[in-house]
Amino acid sequence: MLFVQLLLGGVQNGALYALTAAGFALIFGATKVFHVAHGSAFTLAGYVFLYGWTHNWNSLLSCLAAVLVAVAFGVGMERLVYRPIQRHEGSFFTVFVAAFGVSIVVQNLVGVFAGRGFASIDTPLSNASEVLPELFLADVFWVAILVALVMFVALTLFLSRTNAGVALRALAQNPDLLRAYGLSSSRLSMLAFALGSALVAPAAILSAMTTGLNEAVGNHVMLLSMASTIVGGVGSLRGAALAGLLLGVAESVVLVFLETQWASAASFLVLFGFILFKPSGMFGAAVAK
Amino acid sequence: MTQLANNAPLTCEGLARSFGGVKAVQGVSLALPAGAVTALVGPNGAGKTTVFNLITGNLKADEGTAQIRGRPIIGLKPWQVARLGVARSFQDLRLFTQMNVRDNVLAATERGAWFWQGGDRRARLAAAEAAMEATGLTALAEARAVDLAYAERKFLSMARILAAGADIWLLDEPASGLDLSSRLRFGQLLRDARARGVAICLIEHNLDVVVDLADRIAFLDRGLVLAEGAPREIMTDPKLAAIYFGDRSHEAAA
Amino acid sequence: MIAYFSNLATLVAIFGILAVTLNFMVGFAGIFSVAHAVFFGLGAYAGAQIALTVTPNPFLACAVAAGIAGVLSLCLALPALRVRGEYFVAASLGLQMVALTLFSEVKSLTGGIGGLTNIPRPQVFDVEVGVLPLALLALGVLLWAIHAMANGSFGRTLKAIRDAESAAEALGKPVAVAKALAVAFACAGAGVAGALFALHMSFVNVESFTLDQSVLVMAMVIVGGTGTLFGPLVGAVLLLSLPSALSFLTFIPPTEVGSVQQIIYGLAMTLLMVFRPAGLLGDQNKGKSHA
Amino acid sequence: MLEFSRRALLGTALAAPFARGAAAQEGPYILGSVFPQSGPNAEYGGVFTAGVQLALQHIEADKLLKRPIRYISEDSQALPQQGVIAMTKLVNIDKAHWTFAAFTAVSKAVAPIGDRAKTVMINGGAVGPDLSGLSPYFWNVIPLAHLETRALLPYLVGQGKKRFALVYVDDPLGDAILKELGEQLPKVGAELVGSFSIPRDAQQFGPVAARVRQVRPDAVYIASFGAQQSQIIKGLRNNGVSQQLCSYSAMNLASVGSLPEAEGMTFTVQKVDYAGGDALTRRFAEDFRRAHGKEPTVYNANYYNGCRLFGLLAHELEKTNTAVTGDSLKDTLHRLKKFPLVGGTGEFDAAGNMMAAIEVVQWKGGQLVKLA
Repeated sequence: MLFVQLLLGGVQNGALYALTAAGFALIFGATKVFHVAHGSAFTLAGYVFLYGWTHNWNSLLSCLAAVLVAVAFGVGMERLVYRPIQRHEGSFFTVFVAAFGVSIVVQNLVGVFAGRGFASIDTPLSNASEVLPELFLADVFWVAILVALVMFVALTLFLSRTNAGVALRALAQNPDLLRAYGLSSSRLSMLAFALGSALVAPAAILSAMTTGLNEAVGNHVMLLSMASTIVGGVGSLRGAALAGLLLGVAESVVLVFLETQWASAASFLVLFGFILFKPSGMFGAAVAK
Repeated sequence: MTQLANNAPLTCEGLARSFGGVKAVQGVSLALPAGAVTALVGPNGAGKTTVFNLITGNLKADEGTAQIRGRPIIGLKPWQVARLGVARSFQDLRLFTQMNVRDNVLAATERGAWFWQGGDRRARLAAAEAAMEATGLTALAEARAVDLAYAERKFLSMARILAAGADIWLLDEPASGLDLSSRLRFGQLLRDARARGVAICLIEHNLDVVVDLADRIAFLDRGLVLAEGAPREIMTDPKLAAIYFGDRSHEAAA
Repeated sequence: MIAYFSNLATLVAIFGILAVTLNFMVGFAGIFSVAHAVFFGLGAYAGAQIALTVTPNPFLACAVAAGIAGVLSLCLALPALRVRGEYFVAASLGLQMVALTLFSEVKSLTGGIGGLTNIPRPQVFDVEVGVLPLALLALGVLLWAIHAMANGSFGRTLKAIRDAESAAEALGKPVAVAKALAVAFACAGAGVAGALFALHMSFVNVESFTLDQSVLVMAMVIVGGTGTLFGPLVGAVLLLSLPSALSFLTFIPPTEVGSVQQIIYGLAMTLLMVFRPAGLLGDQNKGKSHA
Repeated sequence: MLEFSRRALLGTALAAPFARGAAAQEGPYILGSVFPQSGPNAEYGGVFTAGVQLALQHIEADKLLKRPIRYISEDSQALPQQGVIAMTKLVNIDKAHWTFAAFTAVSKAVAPIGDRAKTVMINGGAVGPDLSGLSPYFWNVIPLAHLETRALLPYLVGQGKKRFALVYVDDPLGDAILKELGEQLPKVGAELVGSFSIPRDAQQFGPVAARVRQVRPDAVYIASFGAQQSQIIKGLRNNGVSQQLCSYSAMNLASVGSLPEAEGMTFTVQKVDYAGGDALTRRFAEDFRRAHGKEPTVYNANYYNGCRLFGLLAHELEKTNTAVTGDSLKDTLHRLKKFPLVGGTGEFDAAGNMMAAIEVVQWKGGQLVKLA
């Protein structure tokens, strides 16, 4: 039963990781920007929702505000940081450092204005009850899975049925082709950032309800999204999402055998192994070299 | 073929390689005689560059053998093949873009990966200067590779090969896009090397250059050597010309 | 006051060693490691254990630290041989996280989060020596070695590999060996810095070897300018004196000092990258024409 | 007070190389603190600082000392390395007479620095048992964890709790508590049925909760501090751990008390009677309420005491015109042994630990309720 319990707990977290990882993968795939500040969008969305909740806003309004702030942050990063850098130099590492700087700033600003330390929302959703002997599940488990499924279906429909979605996928595969067809890659990358950042908001809101937030919560999110993107195979949204789910499950199930402090090392060992032995990831076609 | 092989530092037999079911090279045999220019000719996608990559170890051959002076080289790493006396150029040049011209050329004279390089440093410097002189780059020695003009980059690529001191050259479209005077200078480089006994293999699309420089031609199509011989014979074969210029009606008829 | 500045100078020298060795990897070999703090940590633990259990001789501590960090740098060299760019950054991040867990958990060697305390002051033949001259000496030697290599064949080989790996290999350069050596050299340097750090602080624990520390060192390199000899040193001076300078600002409430420091430091990283991406000492034209 | 002192610091820092000797004697006393002012444990920094500042105001108001006091706050982020840097600055540049430390890991890291410089260090927050006897200049004005568990365990066992599970943070404090429980539980007729270590930055406690449930404990002891405590409590409660929760004095944080999940959390604190106590204690509590609009916690009191102790010792030295140094302060401490402090008379043992009465309390509806 311990195994099943840990497995289900892992699925719940994994569903949220899958969302943030898909956002990261979407941005990286479409714009080739290694969006290290992705975790900051998560932090901001979570705290905005928290603000709304504690100020008795309508919960729908709080969710909307969280999504909007995440999107605004993503688009702002694209406009104000990534694009100016790419205009004069393409080095991915310059981008990496700049984004890391932003995530440090966000973390500390949140600390100054929202208060440092643990913050969470009290809802009966996160309260587990015994559904089977020894098996505790909270309603938020179903919510998380439902939300993740709905988001993925919506995303898939968007990417396959709308012009912008199809263009976005084309951008991921061949930017030159897109230019040849006269589509604006600049507007499309903004779209990628907006969508990718919006994907973190549900995960942030659910995290605020379950594990709680602190100003440094984004780091873990960013590292896991990045690891999932690579393990899943760069360019594959499906791969990133599945890898996010798997890493979430692995983090949890590994505790059957190990102490908690080894959990995060386990996911990074998986990452390290993939890079050494299968750098193209689970679904990636291109070799990284 | 056999008597050529005696004097050929590089030979290969039945080289084959496929990519996911597509046979890029299927059973290519070649011998590059010393002191001669062999041109690899064929339409796009014939497998010419793949043959180079199989010889230099950048790609692993599915089948076949290759030897340098009798020594088997299949399975060796590119740098090991290079150390047996093979120098190659790339279609996309692959210059050391952020380094200056002199360092580009000097790098070609050095083989070591250890913290320092043994051997005669002055001789290496002299070889680099000579290579720059021969390619007309002496005046640009301090310029960064990335800042060079198109023809200058092509010659820098040649200067690296000259400076490497190899006796087998594999050149991938070294003259494409060169103007007439540059092409003359390039021709002179090749003739000088041939006179020194270098075995040269050239991938070239410009048939004028091929006729002008090549001693022998190997015609490749779809990974197979269709014909091999003196330039005149090959160039006058109407079937080959048809293939080369993309007219496949002969095949359809056959 | 003098003690304060000598403390700051020692830290600058130690982080200067970290920055110039990382710059060697980044600027010459094109290996963007965000795991430099791992090797800093390996050296620190090795040096601390030597000083605690064998002898407080700093030269032995540094030598052992360099050896251990250099040999274990293979963990970094392996992915460097397999992948480049973002993938390698991710691999080094993974290495950083795994190593951090090991540092926390192998308590018999590292003391975990509690660290190793009461590390003796360095002594050479029973005479106590300061860490500052040792650190300056090590920094000087490393700068000289990097300068010599940058203008010699090894530096040329690395730069060639950085710019066009396959072309370098086609010229007979064993790329794997060269990269592994570059990584080993840089990590051994980080190991020396670690040993000196342990001796200077008399205390080491896992908090000094986190991802944040790796990023700090990386920021020093980038702020100063990659591929320049003294740029990383300038970066080290700037980023290390920033917190000290800020602590003299009187209008910041004491409870917010730490946050304000971090905000300025993060903001500086971002703004520099946006407006002066080649770093303070770097050639701003670099990379333009091939972008 | 604080702003003034920080501005003045710049002056001394620049003047220091030129004005040594006489000026150093005439100048203000320098008190410095190494508290977390940023990071996940910053809440403690604020609490500790408030205690020190109130004591400084009282010392000034009472004109207890002839020379003024300058207080310098340094940020440790609750991290040993930052602590060492901050302490080095306090000792070497500021020439602090008296310093405050907190957190087990930070205290252990900075102790050798203060020891070398013979500077007194006061701990009123960390409870790792090995903080006792760290240095002759390292004094604890807080009962260390072994004293707390020895008060808590018999009470809980008396309530019928026999099987204990421990969730502990993976640092010296956690290790110390693990050791302490392993030794103490059998002595009171209970057993430690499972121990689960967690990294300091862990946020997910669902899996830990599942494992805790599996060992079927009667009570779960949480050994952590700061933001993480609330997360552990919430994580355990939300994932089916309904058993009694217990801990040590670190739970005495407003953010924990206000957590609905913390209802019934039982732990130990020092006994301080703010209402019925002596005049000093009442004054402390009243002025604290006036300044901060809330009840003082034991941490406020501890650091108030730590700061007041300096006032008392220095006052003693000023009477005999003795220079205030680490050694003279230490000698005075050992000579007097007993001091009037908040919560009653504080008595110090030979190792520099203040003895204090301990009581068992519980969070109930956001209020601290005394149990024993």
